Amino acid sequence: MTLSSVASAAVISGLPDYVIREPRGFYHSLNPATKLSVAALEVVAAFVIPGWLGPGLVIAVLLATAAASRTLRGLMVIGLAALPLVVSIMVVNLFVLPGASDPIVRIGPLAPTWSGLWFGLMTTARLLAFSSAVALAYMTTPIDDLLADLARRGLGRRGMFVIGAAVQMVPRTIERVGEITDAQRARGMDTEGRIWRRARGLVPLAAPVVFGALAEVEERTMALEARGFTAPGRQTLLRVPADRSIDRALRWLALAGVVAVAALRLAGRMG
Amino acid sequence: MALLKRWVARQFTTRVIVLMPVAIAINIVLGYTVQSVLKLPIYVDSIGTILVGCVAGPLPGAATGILSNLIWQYAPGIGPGSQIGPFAITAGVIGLLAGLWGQLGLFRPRRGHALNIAAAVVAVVLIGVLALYTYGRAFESPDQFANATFKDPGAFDQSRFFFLAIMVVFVGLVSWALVLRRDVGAVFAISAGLFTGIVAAIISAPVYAFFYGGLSGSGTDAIVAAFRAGGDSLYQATLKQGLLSDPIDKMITTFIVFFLVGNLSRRFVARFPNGEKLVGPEVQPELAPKPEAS
Amino acid sequence: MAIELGSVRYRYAGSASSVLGPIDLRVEPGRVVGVAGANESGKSTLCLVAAGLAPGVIGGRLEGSVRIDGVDAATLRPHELAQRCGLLFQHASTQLSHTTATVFEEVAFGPCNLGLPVAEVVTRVWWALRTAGIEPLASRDPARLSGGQGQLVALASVLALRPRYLILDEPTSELDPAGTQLVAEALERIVRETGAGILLVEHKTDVLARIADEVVVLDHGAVVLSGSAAAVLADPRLAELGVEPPAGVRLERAVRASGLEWSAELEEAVE
Amino acid sequence: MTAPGSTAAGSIAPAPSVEFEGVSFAYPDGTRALEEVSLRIEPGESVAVIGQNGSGKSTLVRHLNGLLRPTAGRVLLEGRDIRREHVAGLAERVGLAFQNPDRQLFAGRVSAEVAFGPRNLGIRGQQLEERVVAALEAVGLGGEAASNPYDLGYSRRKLLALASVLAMRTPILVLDEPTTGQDARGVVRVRAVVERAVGEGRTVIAISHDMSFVAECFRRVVVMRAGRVVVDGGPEVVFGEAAWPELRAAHLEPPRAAVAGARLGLGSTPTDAALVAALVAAGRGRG
Repeated sequence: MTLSSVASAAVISGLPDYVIREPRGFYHSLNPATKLSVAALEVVAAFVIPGWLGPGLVIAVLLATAAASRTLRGLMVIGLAALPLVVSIMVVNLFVLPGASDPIVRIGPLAPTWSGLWFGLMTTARLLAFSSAVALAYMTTPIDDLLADLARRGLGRRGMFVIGAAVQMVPRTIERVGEITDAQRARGMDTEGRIWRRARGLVPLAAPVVFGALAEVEERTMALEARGFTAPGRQTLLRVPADRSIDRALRWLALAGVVAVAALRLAGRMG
Repeated sequence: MALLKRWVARQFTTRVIVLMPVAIAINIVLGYTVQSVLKLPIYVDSIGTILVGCVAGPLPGAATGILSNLIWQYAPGIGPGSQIGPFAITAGVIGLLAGLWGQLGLFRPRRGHALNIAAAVVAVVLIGVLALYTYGRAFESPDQFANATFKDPGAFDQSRFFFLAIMVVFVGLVSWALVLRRDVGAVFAISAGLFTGIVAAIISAPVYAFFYGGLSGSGTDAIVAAFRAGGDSLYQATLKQGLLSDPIDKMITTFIVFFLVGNLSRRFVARFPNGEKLVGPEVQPELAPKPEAS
Repeated sequence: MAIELGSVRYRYAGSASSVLGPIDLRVEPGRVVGVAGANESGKSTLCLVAAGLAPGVIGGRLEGSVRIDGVDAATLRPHELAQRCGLLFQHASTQLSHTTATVFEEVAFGPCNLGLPVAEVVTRVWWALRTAGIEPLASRDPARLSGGQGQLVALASVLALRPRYLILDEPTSELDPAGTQLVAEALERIVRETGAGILLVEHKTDVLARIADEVVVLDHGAVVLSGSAAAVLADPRLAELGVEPPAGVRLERAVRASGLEWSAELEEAVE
Repeated sequence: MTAPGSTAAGSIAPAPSVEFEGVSFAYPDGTRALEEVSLRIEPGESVAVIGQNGSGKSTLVRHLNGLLRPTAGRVLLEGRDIRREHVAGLAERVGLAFQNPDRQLFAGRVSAEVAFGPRNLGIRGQQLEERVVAALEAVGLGGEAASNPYDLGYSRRKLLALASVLAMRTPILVLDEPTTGQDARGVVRVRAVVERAVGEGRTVIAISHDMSFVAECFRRVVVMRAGRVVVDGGPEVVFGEAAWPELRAAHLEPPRAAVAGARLGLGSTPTDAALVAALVAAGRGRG
């Protein structure tokens, strides 16, 4: 199969549209490896460029990309998920930053410091840049596109299976754990009492998850064998994400960016 | 080279490949559920990793740990997924260690023969000395923690205090396991957990310090804050906190895995690469695999 | 041309005694051989042995011979076996790969494993979906199907490897009446249209009465009854062997037991 | 109320009445599973709930012990709204055996598994032991007390899960698909468990797809479709010809005996025994 374009492959093979799942929009249609390279550059830049320039620049770029690819809302959700950590970072650093001695105000024994505030904000900015960069790649790249692309770049079918199945297994496991919780509560497992009573629920909750999964592993192993999983040679890929010249250009740019940032840092010119 | 290839291939059978995604999902889901349903202050987000390590070997264990964190970071379904990725290194080492423990037969049920008891005592002494050394090194700065929390400085040597806290949990778990199962093997498993926890703390601390200013967004941050108030550096405060919570968490996790593996049907365990090391030679013939039901 | 089991005995790894055997059995193309028996009478083991997965994949020791179209099953590797002899279990959820987003890709998983060209994969998938009667489901998410639909997807996934024989281990036991009906219809169609030979383990003797040509009954791993479906299912020893006779047979027996005559009128009413 | 064959540990509290008052339920994702279900079950009744998968049967019974709480309407036990009661407390009165045993078995020994429920209810010592033994005997697993649950086949694991709920001796017993995956012997066991529980004055509510089990073991049958109760009555009503259009709409088939009885013009004969009795009464079928 040619790698030039997804559309031409579809014409040749007669795959239905819902299998091709042509990505919509420019950022979505970039090759998964390209998006990961860009994310890597963003993470490195956020952490390696000192001062506000690094995280500030990266967050600006991320927001612009998210707005263009209509993923701002998703990014907000990710940001909210980090809220407990952000609060903790702000509070702890504000009040107890080792070596800080520039209090903003004194309230009894509490003395929030300016350097604590800046350090907290900086850590928060880097943290948000990091999780948003990864989240953006995730939101614009379906996991099977990523796997198909990795497969083309050498990931074997075992690796593909482990990652692909793990992602789908998470919601199934949540469902399963819910059923187990129901069954044990119906048998009187205490989820509301004192800590040591609740601690007694640990094994009744964890064990059926593991045992049930292992009992299934037998049948799933044989079902995989019965579907030719261990056949020799490489497996056929139904769909391969496009890898255009712009992708290659962007990846080279990202690599150059990482090298440049690291080199500048090492040379100490930005410090 | 061919030997190495065989060693790798032996660990990644189809059965292990099928188990790995399940274990990854268990890592991601179970820890979160324990916190939300039972409201217990522990993570237990490495049950799957340690399980794979001990039934399949070090490489699948490491792979399960690393992939768990990367997948959780990439596709954060529940819990603190969007910050977990950098700890893939720790998770990988935990899996690797679990694989070693499995291959050494530490998760095997053992009866109280004199030899087993002697070996258990040696294991406890070894792990105790190791822990004492680590805590001594990590806490070698003056007693600032005591300054921050206890009015009387010098009343506590904090390294001893923390060492003691860990050992209390250790002894508690071991005796609970011995009462519950009358099985000397638990001593080995929980010792392995303590070792794993110490290693995990040492590896995680710089990651925490670099990425998140030493904080995790959970209740343990209060401990970090207390150390910092005592004058510790970012890294040192994080390490000390880790040395308190990680060993406890990993001891509980290995305890659970030990209990699970002991309760597993021999038939399932025996078909995994590490099977015979877990079932052990002490199994009576009637415990040998029974026919599969229709 | 057939699956032939010649005085087969099998025992699981680590087990001291045989759970199966001696068994002589023949499944010819175009015929449906039903297998009934109490739980733990060796039916599932028989499936694994006939499909060549025991001892190939799960270990254990086999005596006697298992030949598929004259080839000794022990000499075939799992993916070669899969193309001669498809295997289906009772839970649809354990048989799906959980790595795919659509039913189409799920059914394509097997052919892709074999490394077939995309065009060939597409042809096989459509053929398998049509044969299983689930073309309309092709674009659906395999994780969100009813039990009966899921089982048919699993069936299509096995068919896509173009096996000449199918071995089905209680394919309807987890299904409601509507789901059971769907699977039974699909099996009838498969035999009619593809001339496949089927070995069908089934608790629901009503299903066996409907589609099986012959039936064998196992007890403690050995064949204790065999013959035409009608004769075996009407055998008075069935109940004591742990097999519930079909509804019609039970009714006939109840009528006779009360001293009434089983008239043609009654028989017609029960049909 | 002490049932025949029960021991000192075996007295079971009198069953409370059960009442659903206009209960509606929607899952968080918006799926509407119950639509204004009203149902009253008297103490000691045996009720089968039938319907296609997804018709709301499992959702309905999960309201009995508070695992699910109605989005509208009330569930009452003995006239008291259970809204404020904890699941762990309701477990004393309502025992619920789930369909899939692998979602609950956790212990290394069969006996420990069965002891889990009653232990949570505060039963200890001799009493606990007696309950475990009696429950295992009831499902025919008396000889397996020391086995590993996962060394039993699926059907026996299912019987074990049933035993683990029986040992709690709840006045109300709810069974979700108890005969699925059972062979003829297993079905006989399950029937015996149901009949005995009814004999002890317990309320038994079962979800099932097995129509002959439903027709022969239960005195009342509730048919559900799309979250509503569409037919409710004795087996002769529910499986009678007049109700067939409703059954078919719910993708259910009446038992063979009912079909034969209707064809022969014998009225409603949901069980083999009923058909035979009708034949005798009509003087038909004799040579």
